[in-house]
Amino acid sequence: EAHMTDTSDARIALSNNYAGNSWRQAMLQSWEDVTGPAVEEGIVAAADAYTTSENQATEQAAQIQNMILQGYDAIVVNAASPTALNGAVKEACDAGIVVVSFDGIVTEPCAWRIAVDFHEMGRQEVEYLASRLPEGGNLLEIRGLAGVFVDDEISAGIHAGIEEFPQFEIAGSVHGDWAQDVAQKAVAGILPSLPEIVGVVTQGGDGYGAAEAIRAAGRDMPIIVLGNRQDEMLWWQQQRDESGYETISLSIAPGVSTLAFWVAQQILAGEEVPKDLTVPFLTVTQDTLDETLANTPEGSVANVEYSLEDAQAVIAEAQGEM
Amino acid sequence: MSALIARPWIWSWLAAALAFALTVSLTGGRGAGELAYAALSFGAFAAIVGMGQMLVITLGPGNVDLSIPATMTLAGTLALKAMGSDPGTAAMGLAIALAVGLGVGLANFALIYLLRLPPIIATLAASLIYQSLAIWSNRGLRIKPPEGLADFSTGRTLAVPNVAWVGLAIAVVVWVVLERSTWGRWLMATGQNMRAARLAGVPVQRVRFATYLAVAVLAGLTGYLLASFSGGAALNMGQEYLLMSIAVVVIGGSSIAGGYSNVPGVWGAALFMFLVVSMLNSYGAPAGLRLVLTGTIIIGIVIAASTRRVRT
Amino acid sequence: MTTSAADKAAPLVALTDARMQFGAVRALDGVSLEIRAGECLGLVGHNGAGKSTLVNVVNAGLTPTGGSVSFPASGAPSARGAGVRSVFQELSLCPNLTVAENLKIAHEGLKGLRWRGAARAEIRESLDRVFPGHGIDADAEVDTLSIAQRQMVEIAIGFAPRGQAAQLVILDEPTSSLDGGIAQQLLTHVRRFCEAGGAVIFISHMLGEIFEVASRVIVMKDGKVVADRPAGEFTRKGLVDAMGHVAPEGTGAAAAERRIGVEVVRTPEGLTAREGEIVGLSGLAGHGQAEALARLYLDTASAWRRPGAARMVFVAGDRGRDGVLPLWSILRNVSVSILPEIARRGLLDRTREAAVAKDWKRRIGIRTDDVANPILSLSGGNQQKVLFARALASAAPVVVMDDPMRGVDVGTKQDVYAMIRAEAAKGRTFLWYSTETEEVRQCDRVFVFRDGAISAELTGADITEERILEASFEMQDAG
Amino acid sequence: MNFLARHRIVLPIVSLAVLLAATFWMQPRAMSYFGVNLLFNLAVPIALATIAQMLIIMVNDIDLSTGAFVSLAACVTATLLNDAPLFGALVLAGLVLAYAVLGAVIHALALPAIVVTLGMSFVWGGLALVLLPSPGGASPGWIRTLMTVKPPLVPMAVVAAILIAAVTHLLVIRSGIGTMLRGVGGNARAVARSGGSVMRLKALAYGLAGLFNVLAGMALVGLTTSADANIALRYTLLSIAGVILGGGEFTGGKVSPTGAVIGALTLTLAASFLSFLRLSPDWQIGAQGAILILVLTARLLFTRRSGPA
Ligand SMILES: Nc1ncnc2c1ncn2[C@@H]1O[C@H](COP(=O)(O)OP(=O)(O)OP(=O)(O)O)[C@@H](O)[C@H]1O
Ligand SMILES: Nc1ncnc2c1ncn2[C@@H]1O[C@H](COP(=O)(O)OP(=O)(O)OP(=O)(O)O)[C@@H](O)[C@H]1O
Ligand SMILES: [Mg+2]
Ligand SMILES: [Mg+2]
Repeated sequence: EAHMTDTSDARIALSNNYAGNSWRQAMLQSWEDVTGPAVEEGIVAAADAYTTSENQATEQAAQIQNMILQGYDAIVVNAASPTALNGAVKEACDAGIVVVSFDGIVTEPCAWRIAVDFHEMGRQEVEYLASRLPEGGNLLEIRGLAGVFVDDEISAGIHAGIEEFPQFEIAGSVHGDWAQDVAQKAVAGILPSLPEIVGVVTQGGDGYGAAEAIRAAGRDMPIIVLGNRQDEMLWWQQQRDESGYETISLSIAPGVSTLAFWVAQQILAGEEVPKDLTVPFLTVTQDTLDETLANTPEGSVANVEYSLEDAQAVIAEAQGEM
Repeated sequence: MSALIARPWIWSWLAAALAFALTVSLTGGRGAGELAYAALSFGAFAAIVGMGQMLVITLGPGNVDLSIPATMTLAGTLALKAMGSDPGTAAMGLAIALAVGLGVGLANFALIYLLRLPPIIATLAASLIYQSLAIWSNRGLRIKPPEGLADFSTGRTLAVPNVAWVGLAIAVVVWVVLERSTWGRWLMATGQNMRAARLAGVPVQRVRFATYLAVAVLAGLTGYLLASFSGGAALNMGQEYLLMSIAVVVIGGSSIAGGYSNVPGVWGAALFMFLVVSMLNSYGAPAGLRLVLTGTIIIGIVIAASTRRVRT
Repeated sequence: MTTSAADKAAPLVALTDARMQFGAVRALDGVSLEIRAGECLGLVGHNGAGKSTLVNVVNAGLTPTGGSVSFPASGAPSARGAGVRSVFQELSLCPNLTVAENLKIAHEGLKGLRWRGAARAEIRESLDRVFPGHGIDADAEVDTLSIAQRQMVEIAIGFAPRGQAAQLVILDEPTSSLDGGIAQQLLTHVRRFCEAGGAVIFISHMLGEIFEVASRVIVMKDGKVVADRPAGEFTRKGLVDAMGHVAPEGTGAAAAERRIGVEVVRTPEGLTAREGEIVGLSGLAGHGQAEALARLYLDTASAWRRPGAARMVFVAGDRGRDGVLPLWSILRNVSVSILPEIARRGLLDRTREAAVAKDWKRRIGIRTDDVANPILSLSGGNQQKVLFARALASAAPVVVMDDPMRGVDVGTKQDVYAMIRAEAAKGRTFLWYSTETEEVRQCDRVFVFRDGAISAELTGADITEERILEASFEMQDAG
Repeated sequence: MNFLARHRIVLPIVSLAVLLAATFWMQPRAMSYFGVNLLFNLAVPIALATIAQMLIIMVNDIDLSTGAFVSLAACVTATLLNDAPLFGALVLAGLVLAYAVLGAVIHALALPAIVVTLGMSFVWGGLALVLLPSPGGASPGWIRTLMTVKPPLVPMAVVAAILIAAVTHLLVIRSGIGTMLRGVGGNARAVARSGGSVMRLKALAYGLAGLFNVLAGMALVGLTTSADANIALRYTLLSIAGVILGGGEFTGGKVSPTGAVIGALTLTLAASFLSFLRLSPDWQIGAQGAILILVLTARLLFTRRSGPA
């Protein structure tokens, strides 16, 4: 590693557009847990997190422009929009700043992207249901926030899954805005007009709300694909213990922010990093439920934090593919 | 009948009934009970915060509370954190939620009265601080409500959801206060012309103070109930009640210019706001179309209600 | 109708059998009327007689429900085209604009880049002509002006050329907020204007003014014209009789002997009042009388404390700004100050409330068929009576009145004077700001204000127009 | 009348200057052509939207659909205007017209503007979603060029702000028609009585507001290079806050275009100032509220002392 540049003077900023749910809080927590020691050990000089007050691309663009002025060497960004920050990101690149986007990635070519295959995530939900319910049936789809990239991607994946497994049909679709109470309300509203539902495909953060609504309506509990929230998994565990309920839970781990941190550090250190990296999403199965639940703080989200070595492994793998 | 049509609140109820009928007709009548039950449950939350917002809007132009969502979140978060799912702590949680409401109301009014900030800006700015407080206090962790409380908030009595009973009781109280009490008259007088009201002997600042306290306490209560109802507080749980609380007031037929409010209309509008989304979801309308139709229907109701009022 | 041989020219405005119906109320009940160049028509009648409605029908603010309005002299289809101008009973200026900008609102012809200068010059000239020495800045925003100054601006805009000289100017109670001197300037101007061939409709409850300017007088009663004769043929008494004032019941035996008790009011500026006393505040308009009263009232009645039994009540003169609660019925407007008194444990006794309102409707003669009607359906003077009723209905020992007789008709005024005397005899104290000498004469003691301070205190026989004027102007003489 | 009451614009200017000085002190790098542009370029669309809001507040109404409408305008700009300029321009013109019609309808039927615009915010938002279900589109080249142009000496953001303030000042304060419009806010009845058509004036005010909102959407796309249906939702509250910060009042037609532009700049700068403070993430959101309160308090303390005459 002789060619590596010293990054102990480098300052890295996290640009975050939203802090209003448990996933984002876990993400910020992971960032603090991982970057704190890194700064103490002198690996980097600073790793500051910034959150905008409203979940809006324009505000985040301004935030990134401020980071340029503050003279950060790298900006790690979870973007409100894949395209609307491109102007600001380009300005950062032009100022010689390394920009690494993750989770909510940006399309500006000068930035790095740590992407989750949301499309595949949606498809796998249907695939799992097909394995459980070969004869198929009616599904209820709970979408996220309309007009947001991730919502569109997962939904597209789910619909691709339905094409692959035509025994399923989407009987109803509601927007739950990735919030339990909104999802609960939307599901409660559409349920009365729906035929029997065998499965619920979700985007994470809304499974528990769906379960509550279905329970309140006195219907049989379908297979609800969950999204790694602790309360969902706890509910799953209880259901399993009571009636042998089986399902699957998948979502992106909030700790991916720490991966992005290390990637940014590696780029600053002079490592050749491909522009596109992929992280797997985190899947919890019947077998891993108890273990995952035990490791997840009450009210939080199942998480994985990345170390420098993990990051190097991810980079190496991507380099291999080049 | 014509006297009934002249009442501005009738339109929100008619619209709600129509949305209900259209949804149920999709399944040939099956699920009507379920839908009504759901509408009452979810309508209750909108109705309770809506009634608070109505009181504030009645205070006259420029009066509105934009901190309702943040207050709900803060009250829900702190109450559930304090209860920590322990049985027998429901009353303490309620007390905490109400205390949060009181504190928020005090703070809001202090900004409005002492610093002379326009309420719209004062409550908006303060709500950001409340949100920070909620984040800081438990970082958005979802803690389950105690079992008894969860059962109460999701349960029913005489086939009507318990939260709807709470909402109805509050509606009755608010109606009596507005229509039959000195305090209600004072509120409406203040809303029409604060200066004239003051000169007529109305203690206008006391009225304004009490109103801003009332809206915050109702928001706190709603936060507590909603968090218990949906299995825990979330940082974004109040978000949709910002526009919702204003929408139910104006669809319900209260005068947005102040001085005239309408309690039954708030409930009608709360039911309508739930049912219209359910209806459009049931018909499979995509998000864009759903929004366009919701907006069009809202404007339609307002036009219907106001042209009738002009004619009579 | 009354076409004397002198009227050769075609009338500027001709009303034939004009009718205006508001629900059950016939505000105009078949009015026919012509007015010619050079005439100054005095229009009188009790509150709610239909005077303002007549004005609004002439200037097309209201479309009559029957009959017609035409402008034969000019042949124009509309009042605007015929050069008809109106100065309304309620102020109609935009308070956020400057004086000159308000002229622009009324004068479409002001266009181009230099309109501002032209507007300034035109309004200045008009103000100078009507109110010499007015001291109003054409660039002042209207809401920084006193109510009298606003009224002056509005009148000046009415007489301004605005591209086409005014033919007929309708003045609806123009002097109600002006003090004597300024009102005199207006009367002088009106006479000059008519001599120069203009026409004026002059509405006032001040009969003296009517006799001073009018060449012809029309008396209205309940929507009808009951008399229409040259001014010279009327005597003051004849005019009052023609208006046919019916005294409300139960105010006759008011001339009781009064006893003045202990001092109950004392303010930092030296204003004092004793129990059972009627204290007047006088002087030129806008010299701090209204402010002194407002301060006194606002300091006594807290915006925070629950008023158990109010110590003081306020009768507003500027109805729109300080008095009327516009969304409410007459009933609720009357009862708003006595709510704590008619409530039990915070809940209102609505039977009692209705009884109080009905009683006061009768006692003060509010012209309406039902106290549940909206307050805005009342004529200006009747709205003012509601404000009186609001104050007198309460048991407060001190009544503060800020020029409360604006727009109240002659007959009612006499009744209210009697009522005030009767209440004072029961031990109530009145503080009464007025711009009318006649009203000031009703007082036991008068404080004359000048530049925000008391310049004289007059009692009994000293309360005369001369003494008041003397005290009002001392400063100017010295300076 | 004292100085501050007469010159309401002084306080907004002073608060902006103080905030700017503090920002430069914290972050000297910002004190450059490049820095000032970065600080203020995103304020340009906000300033345009604030002017639009001010035009509505000027006629005693309030517009709760600003954010949704600017988002829609941005979506149209990034899609239709980019792909088929003529058609796109027609659609944008149609949106302006729709605003004018809205103003006329609100007046003719005596509807509360706050409700109608609340309803319209759903409609605009829905249309934006139909147009762009997922973020995307691209800025027409000329808009991008315009928004990133580098004039000599003074950065684009400052030039644009001065231009917007100057044009709207002439339009609203100096011109005859602007006076009529403010008159509608001050006393619509007086305007109607002197023969003005309040309906036409309201339609004009709304139409102009629509125009400025469309300009805001276009400017925004020029800066961000693409659009989404939620891109400008926060503009509703920002624009209201901007008008008030700039010395405008909710009723009575008392507004100041220069103040509104300064208000928009102040709000943008306040957020940057907080970034530079590097607060703990928990408190970053709350601090934005605190600074809003602070800036307004300064203003109101002064006006209170000077008070109305
Ligand atoms: N001089 C006045 N004349 C008439 N009305 C007034 C006057 N001053 C205030 N008011 C009206 O009464 C309302 C309340 O006035 P008040 O002075 O009690 O308010 P405040 O100053 O906030 O109260 P406090 O005296 O407790 O500080 C004002 O908002 C205004 O509409
Ligand atoms: N908009 C309205 N709706 C209902 N009734 C009205 C309306 N305007 C006027 N009236 C009624 O018409 C009648 C005449 O009113 P008008 O204002 O013409 O009286 P006025 O002679 O000007 O009285 P004042 O001397 O008090 O100003 C009154 O009985 C009044 O109550
Ligand atoms: Mg009149
Ligand atoms: Mg007078």
